[in-house]
Amino acid sequence: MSLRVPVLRIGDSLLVSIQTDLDDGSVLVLQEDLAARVVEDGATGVVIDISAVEIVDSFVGRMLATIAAISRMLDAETVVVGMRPAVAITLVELGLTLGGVRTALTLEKGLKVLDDARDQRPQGLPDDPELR
Amino acid sequence: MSLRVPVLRIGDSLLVSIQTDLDDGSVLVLQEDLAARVVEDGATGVVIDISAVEIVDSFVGRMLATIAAISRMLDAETVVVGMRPAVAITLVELGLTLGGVRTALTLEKGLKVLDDARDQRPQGLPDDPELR
Amino acid sequence: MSPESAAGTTVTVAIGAAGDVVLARQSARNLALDCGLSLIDQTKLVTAVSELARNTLIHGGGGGMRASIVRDGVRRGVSAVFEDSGPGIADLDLAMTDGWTSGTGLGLGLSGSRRLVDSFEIDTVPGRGTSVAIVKWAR
Amino acid sequence: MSPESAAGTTVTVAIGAAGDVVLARQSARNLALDCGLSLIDQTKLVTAVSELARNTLIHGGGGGMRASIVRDGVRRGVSAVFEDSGPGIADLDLAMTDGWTSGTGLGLGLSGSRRLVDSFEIDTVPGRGTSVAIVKWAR
Ligand SMILES: Nc1ncnc2c1ncn2[C@@H]1O[C@H](COP(=O)(O)OP(=O)(O)O)[C@@H](O)[C@H]1O
Ligand SMILES: Nc1ncnc2c1ncn2[C@@H]1O[C@H](COP(=O)(O)OP(=O)(O)O)[C@@H](O)[C@H]1O
Repeated sequence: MSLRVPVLRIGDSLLVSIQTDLDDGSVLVLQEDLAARVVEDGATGVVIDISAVEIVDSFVGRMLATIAAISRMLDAETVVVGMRPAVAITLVELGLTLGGVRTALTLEKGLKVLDDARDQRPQGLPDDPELR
Repeated sequence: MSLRVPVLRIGDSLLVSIQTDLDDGSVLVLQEDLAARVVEDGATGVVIDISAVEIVDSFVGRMLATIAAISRMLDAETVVVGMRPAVAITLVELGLTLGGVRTALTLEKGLKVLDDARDQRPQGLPDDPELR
Repeated sequence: MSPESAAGTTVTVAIGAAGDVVLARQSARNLALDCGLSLIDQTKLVTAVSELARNTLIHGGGGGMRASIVRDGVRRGVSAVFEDSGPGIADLDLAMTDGWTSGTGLGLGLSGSRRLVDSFEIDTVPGRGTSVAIVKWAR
Repeated sequence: MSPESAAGTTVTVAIGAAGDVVLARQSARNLALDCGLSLIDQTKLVTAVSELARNTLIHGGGGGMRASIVRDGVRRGVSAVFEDSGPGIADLDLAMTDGWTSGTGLGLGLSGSRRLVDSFEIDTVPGRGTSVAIVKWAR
């Protein structure tokens, strides 16, 4: 019954756009697919577009934090783009602040964040990935 | 019964490739061997290739973080290369994010990271060795 | 707007698999739209429903949700009641603590969803089951 | 695939030295392969086994692991039970807390391995010993 979310490629980055209301199983599959693709494609960035996502509960919130942590261990940076204001407000009230997850307002800005991170790679990678 | 993992040299860096399932004693011996060799050889980089490693538990995870911290104090940079996606996913779920450990997908990329770091050496040394 | 979820009607969702949590979210969203909840209140309600439906499935071993539009004088709101015949909760104070989980979750479902709604009532009997009733009023 | 670890068979590993933790990992891995666990589930199971076998050795003063393929209707999975006659765990809630260790570990063995498997049961009597039973189901 689970839907598989397509993982696209833009330059050195992977792009995932969540367009449907995913069940928990599909969320876990996405997490695994992304980890596999970062390694296969040698991607240095992951963009997760949640502009079509109406709610982010603790399960999906954790998935975002987990993808960021996994990607970081595989030497890729993750940016979550397009979070709706109502989703951000609700997440904070729920108690999740997604501390370790980078965000950007739009896809363009997210790709820019990754480009900039790439330019600075040798100097030092961001660290201290906390799950919350 | 403990196996000794060979420490190779490539240019100014030391290379260790973990090919077998090591017991905890061998892991500690490797840690000590590497620290000694960094000083003896005046190495400026350490590459630990874990592409053949099927699981990283908290003991090995800590060893990686400890080697990175020790090397840093001895003025060498450590890069862990070849982590499998399943290992990255499992480590995050276990609760270890290896914040202070630099990673790269392949040996080539890892050596490149060290080269770039070497070019920038005069500016300042990386610090902030965190165990997790 | 779906006619099934008009005022006065009760929507029932059996919760026995991961897909039913998605259905519970969608039903709550339809009711929230019918009821005229603001976008932010819709989002809060549906998020709370998602957390509680997952608890019904994971911790309660399955059960169901009944949701409807309710009135209180001129106010309208969405009510949702989750019920299971699972193990119940032995220490409710602990379970309501931010970050406490008996399993592998983040432990924010109960405490967090209580913050997201206007009324939150929980009734649990160890060995018998758990019921959680929430209401979100339109402002 | 080793015939010893076919369905129905139980693999027993005595855990008395560091090398036995390696053996426990390898036995669990063989069972996971036989049982058809996905690569990720294999990795999670073997990692949990490694943590628990080390606990049996270090904290329990040695003991053993019994592992086998189990069924539940059509589902198949790998079960592993760790037993020791060590000091037991006085405060289990504390021991299950992320990062808490009475020794020099990272304190992630119990809490982390619980997250990695589908079922995790621990039974401990201070002064008598500890037993931890885990199951990972094939998806
Ligand atoms: N319907 C339920 N039946 C039994 N126990 C429950 C139920 N809902 C919640 N609990 C208990 O309360 C704990 C906290 O729940 P919650 O705050 O939603 O966090 P999480 O679901 O992430 O564990 C759960 O871990 C579980 O032990
Ligand atoms: N088999 C055991 N026997 C006695 N005590 C144990 C056992 N397993 C775990 N413990 C206790 O629980 C604590 C937490 O265990 P764990 O989470 O695995 O972390 P760590 O092994 O790194 O200390 C241990 O430090 C120890 O005090």
